[in-house]
Amino acid sequence: MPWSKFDSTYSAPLTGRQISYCAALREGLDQAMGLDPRVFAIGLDADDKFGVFGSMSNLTHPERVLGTPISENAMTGVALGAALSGLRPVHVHLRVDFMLVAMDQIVNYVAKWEDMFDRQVRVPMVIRGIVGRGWGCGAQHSQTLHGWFAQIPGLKVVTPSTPYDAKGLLLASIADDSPVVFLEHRWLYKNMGDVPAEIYTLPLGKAHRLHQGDRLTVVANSLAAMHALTAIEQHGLDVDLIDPRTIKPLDIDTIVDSVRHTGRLLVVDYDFPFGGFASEVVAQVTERAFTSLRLPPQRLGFPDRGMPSSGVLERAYYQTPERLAAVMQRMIAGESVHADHQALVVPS
Amino acid sequence: MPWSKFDSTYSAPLTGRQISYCAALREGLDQAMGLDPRVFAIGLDADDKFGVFGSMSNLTHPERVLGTPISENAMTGVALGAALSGLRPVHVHLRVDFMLVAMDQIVNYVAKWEDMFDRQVRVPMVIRGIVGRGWGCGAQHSQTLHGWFAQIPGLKVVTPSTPYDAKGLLLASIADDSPVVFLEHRWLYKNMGDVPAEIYTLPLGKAHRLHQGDRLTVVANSLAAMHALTAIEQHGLDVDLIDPRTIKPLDIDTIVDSVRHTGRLLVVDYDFPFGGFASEVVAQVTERAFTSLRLPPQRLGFPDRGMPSSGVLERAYYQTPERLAAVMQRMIAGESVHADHQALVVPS
Amino acid sequence: MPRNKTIQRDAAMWLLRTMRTIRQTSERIAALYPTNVMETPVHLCIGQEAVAAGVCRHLTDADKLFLGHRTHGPALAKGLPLRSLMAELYGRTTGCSHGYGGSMHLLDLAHGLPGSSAIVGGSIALGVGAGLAAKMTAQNFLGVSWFGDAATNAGVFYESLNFATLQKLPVLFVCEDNGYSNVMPRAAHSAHDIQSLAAQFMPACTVDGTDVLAVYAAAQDAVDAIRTGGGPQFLHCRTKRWMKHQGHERCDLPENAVDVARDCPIHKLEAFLRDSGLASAAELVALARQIEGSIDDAIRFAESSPFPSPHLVEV
Amino acid sequence: MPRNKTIQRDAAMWLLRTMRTIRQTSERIAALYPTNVMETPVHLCIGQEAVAAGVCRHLTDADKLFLGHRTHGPALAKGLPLRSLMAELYGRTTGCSHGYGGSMHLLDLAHGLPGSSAIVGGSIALGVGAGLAAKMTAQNFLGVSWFGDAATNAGVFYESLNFATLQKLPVLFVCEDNGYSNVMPRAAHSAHDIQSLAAQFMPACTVDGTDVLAVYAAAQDAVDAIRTGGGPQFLHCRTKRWMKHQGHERCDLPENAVDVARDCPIHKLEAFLRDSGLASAAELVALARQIEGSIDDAIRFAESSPFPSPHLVEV
Ligand SMILES: Cc1ncc(C[n+]2csc(CCOP(=O)(O)OP(=O)(O)O)c2C)c(N)n1
Ligand SMILES: Cc1ncc(C[n+]2csc(CCOP(=O)(O)OP(=O)(O)O)c2C)c(N)n1
Ligand SMILES: [Mg+2]
Ligand SMILES: [Mg+2]
Repeated sequence: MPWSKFDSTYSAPLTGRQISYCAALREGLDQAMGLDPRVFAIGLDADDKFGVFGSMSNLTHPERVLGTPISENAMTGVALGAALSGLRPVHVHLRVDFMLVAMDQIVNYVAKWEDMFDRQVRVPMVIRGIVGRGWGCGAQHSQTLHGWFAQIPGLKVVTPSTPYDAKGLLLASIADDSPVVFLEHRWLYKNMGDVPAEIYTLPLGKAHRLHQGDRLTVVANSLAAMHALTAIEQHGLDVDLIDPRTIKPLDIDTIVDSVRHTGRLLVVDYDFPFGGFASEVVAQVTERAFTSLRLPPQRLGFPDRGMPSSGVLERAYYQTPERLAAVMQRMIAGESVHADHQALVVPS
Repeated sequence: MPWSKFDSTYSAPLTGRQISYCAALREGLDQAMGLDPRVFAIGLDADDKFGVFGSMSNLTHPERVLGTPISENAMTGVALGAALSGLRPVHVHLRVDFMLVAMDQIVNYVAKWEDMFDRQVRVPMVIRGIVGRGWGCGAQHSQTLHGWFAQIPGLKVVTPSTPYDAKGLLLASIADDSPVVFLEHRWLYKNMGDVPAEIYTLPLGKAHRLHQGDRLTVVANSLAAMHALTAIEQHGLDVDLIDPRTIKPLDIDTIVDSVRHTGRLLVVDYDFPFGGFASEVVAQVTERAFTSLRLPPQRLGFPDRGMPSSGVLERAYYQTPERLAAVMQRMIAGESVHADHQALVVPS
Repeated sequence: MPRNKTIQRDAAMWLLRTMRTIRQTSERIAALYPTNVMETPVHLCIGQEAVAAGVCRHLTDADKLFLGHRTHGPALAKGLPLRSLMAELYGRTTGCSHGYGGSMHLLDLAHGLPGSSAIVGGSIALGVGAGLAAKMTAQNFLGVSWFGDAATNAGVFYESLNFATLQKLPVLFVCEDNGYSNVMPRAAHSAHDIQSLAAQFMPACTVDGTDVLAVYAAAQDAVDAIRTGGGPQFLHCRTKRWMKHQGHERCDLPENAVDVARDCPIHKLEAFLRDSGLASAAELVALARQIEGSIDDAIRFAESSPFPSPHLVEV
Repeated sequence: MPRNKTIQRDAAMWLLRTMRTIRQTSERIAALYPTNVMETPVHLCIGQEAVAAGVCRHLTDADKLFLGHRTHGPALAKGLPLRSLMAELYGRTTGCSHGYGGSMHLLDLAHGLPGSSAIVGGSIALGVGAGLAAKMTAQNFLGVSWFGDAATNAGVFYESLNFATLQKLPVLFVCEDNGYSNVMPRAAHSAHDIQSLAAQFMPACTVDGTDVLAVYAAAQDAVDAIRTGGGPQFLHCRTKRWMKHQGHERCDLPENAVDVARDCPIHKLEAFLRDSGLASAAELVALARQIEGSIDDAIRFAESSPFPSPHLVEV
């Protein structure tokens, strides 16, 4: 197997080579396809000149890139059938929202297949979905849903925040023998970062500390992680910022260790709030580190309604680094803020 | 509007009239159709001689009961289009799992429609789904998913546990002007209970205390509520048992008040554990009643994998009143049990 | 098309006014779009106006039209006021969706527009649901499902045709076939012939969607058949998209190049009106100018309208 | 059907043995089912054996067959050992899915059964995916999608046909049309004619699915055409379900009453074998008895196999 030589405990050394998150995704996919002839990409507009916002432009093996009709449900089944026949599909969706058309396949089929046959057969497939936000995208083109996918047993959920993670986690997801839902945020695509040219994989289920601090643990993934980092750096906050990188499996140990140290937890989760990823983190931390908690843990995310379209409404709907900083500061000051999701929609 | 005279704060007096959960559902639907000519029922096998396990047998208005092909996605859109054209559809699914075929409609359409148009238009529709369990139903015929649906803004989620609630909540759901996902557990269908013959509605978002106690708050819905009640009664446990009845809107105030009194919380949630309803309850309670908690709150539910088929595996997979009682007893004894979901699969 | 010749002047002028309104509004949007005053993705209908006008002429306010993402043309033809559209694109509270919808989510209950959707395919089923409501309540309105060629790839399309036929519902299916899904040509996305496939379920006809009189005539037949209880009908209109899939730029696919004499529905109708003596050249110029005035008015209205103030509706 | 007459004896005997195995196994399951030894819903294939046998005779172990909920017949015909099936129904660890699947979820990788699904329709796409894998890796196996008449109502059915044709994939679609979705007759669930609709996408033929030699011949043509690179083919087999949709009871729908001479594929093949002198009556009796022995053996095997011990696979 071509993948076994990539030890996920190995950290590829940083070389100062700066490329974008988008280029890192492209490079990861391209290298996976070069390494393993079983890897192919499929998806609506996957093969057109826009190359999925550039993340699939000019791949070395265009013969293994298939465009599809607007048939997301069947196409997911096609990918699954191909995975069960020896290939390793990467199915890409321009918007996470389009994956909803394919939920029968994703939840009833892809997620269940290994369990139903006691893992005699494996399902090595990756479902990429791109998260949209802003410019009036509206309620049907801006969903995140990482917590929602994670609720379904049988799906791993990966949400890279940096170019380095984007490449290493994409390669690891393709290398994985089980289904992975891989969610990329469109607003991260232009971000630059240090990305080794070589092939490397990052472990699925291992968090990454983006900032070290003592007074507050902040857990945040994807775009929220970058916003939290901006907030911390701009305001010089004494925060331990942990990016779980994979929502599932979740590296709860790293989070719990941090909370044991800081005594305070804030989860920033750019997703619908009810029973989401943030709720799970709070529940698990409370179960495991109850006596270490000095303040009630808090969650910040979207309001509990669909995304509005008008720019003024969007700007009220979404969190920003400034809003995150304000909540962090109050928590560090020991205030038992009740970070009411709803209240944040009315700008004060 | 025919519904306005049914005040949801009114409790229909109990008359000792015993009917089954299934008969209560049937009666509620039948009375709704009699009361309001806009109400109609639609669904695969809705009109056949089995009458959806009896819950739709011999309705007074068969001309408003439509069978459909295996086209759950379009049929949900048909129901939505009808709701937008002045009707009040009740769309029924023999298994919750079949609703997955319709997730594009349920999540992108039904749940979003009111929000996208700033509520200028309302979507009065009910989606009934029946939860299966046992007899080798397996991974594709046994899903619950109440926490999953509740994560989507725009959907109310209702899960009655008693015949009285089944009728009152179904009538309230049909009376509601917004979409309601109404989940019935097949194992409750035969349960008998006191159900008034008159029409009555119960408020959506109001919990019900099934047992009064001082040492532990247990939150449980649907079948789990009945199992918890059995556990409490059989073992004479000093437990405050709260059935939220509606997962969303969630009557968190009643739960928090109870926890303030008992200092201990167990959520029994017959659903996938990651980011589910139980996690949300734990997160909200921890945020609001942190200082009242004397033990870390705990969750009990399904293991994080698809349902197996063989009877011996099923019996290990699912919680039982006996297992619930054991955990309650330990929590009452002040033990900080870590109710590990996974561990429960291996019968001890 | 003998029926072309018999069209009444007021009907013909309605068609022209409607098409010109769509065209000129779209051109104005395209001109303004780069200035970022409209924070919303726009899918313009330039070139496709004949479908909207020719079909909607036969619809009443009671008929319920469900649209996808390419909304402006059919919405205007169905009666959506220009001011409501423009204010929605400007994200204002006076917009038809109060600024919550944007270009892809237009609502106008007074004119039989119960909403539109940005997820391709699904709204086809909603029109069927409207037809079901008409049948169940014995009312005389139609459900109308409006979609593009690529929406015929989505499973919900077939499910909808099947159910409409099984229940013999008063539903008009309108496929606005511009031959593309974004930059993907029809041959790459559809192995089937759209008309012939639809005909497996119901009467289906293909019409030149750049010829408004042809669309008008075919739609008349279809709508009449439905209103007289004949069950669903399918209208497949072959047309051309002059713009890129989204945004303000012209389409740059060489295979899709525009030949105005052949492709422009407005050019063709104006020629017919002049040639048949139904309208003078001066009249046509005046009409165009008048429409330009309404667009100016709509933009002023939008610009001077307040933005919505963020609030959360309690659930 | 002139080709019927030319069938080789060993092929004909294989067909008979396969059909008898399915029939006798199903009858045994029906007899045992009320004793609750099998805790799993069963969808029996009695009456439909000719489709399984006639098609699978032309498939190799490399061909990948994807099934829905009515699995036993085609799975046995494809090579699933009787012991593995029976042990799975008994929920034992020696079952083909180790007791995790039950009747609706059968797996046998060695014989080209990569799984089956209880959600109607979806598995049709999986067969297309197998065809795609064959094409992309230039291997010579087929993907086979196997489904009932009512699965043609699910959108995924059309999406799958469209994609298989667009990509010219080596896929055989087998519609086992027993005329019912549970108790709902075909006319109530399908406005379309299945064969004619499928023919919009690919060569499609309808065959008498109670005549195994007819199925055998038609499947031969279809499989040959696919193996020689002709792209997907559709086989529509009209057959009859003798049992209730689920469980051990006979179907009680009067419109679906069985006439053995007309409907029984085994009866008809045995008559042909005897009449044509390919097999003697005594031979046929011996075969039935031999199969009964294998079923006894499979049941003993299942009964004496251990139950799985509950454990959680770490994710
Ligand atoms: C389910 C789904 N998949 C993909 C998309 C992205 N998308 C938006 S419009 C479009 C093309 C639609 O083509 P067609 O239906 O022919 O309409 P046209 O744009 O040509 O009017 C696509 C692929 C979507 N909105 N929904
Ligand atoms: C998506 C979905 N909807 C409904 C069902 C329930 N169901 C199981 S089998 C069946 C009938 C299927 O009929 P057909 O496809 O003709 O196959 P047959 O049972 O006749 O072999 C139905 C409705 C299901 N399993 N999946
Ligand atoms: Mg198009
Ligand atoms: Mg059938």
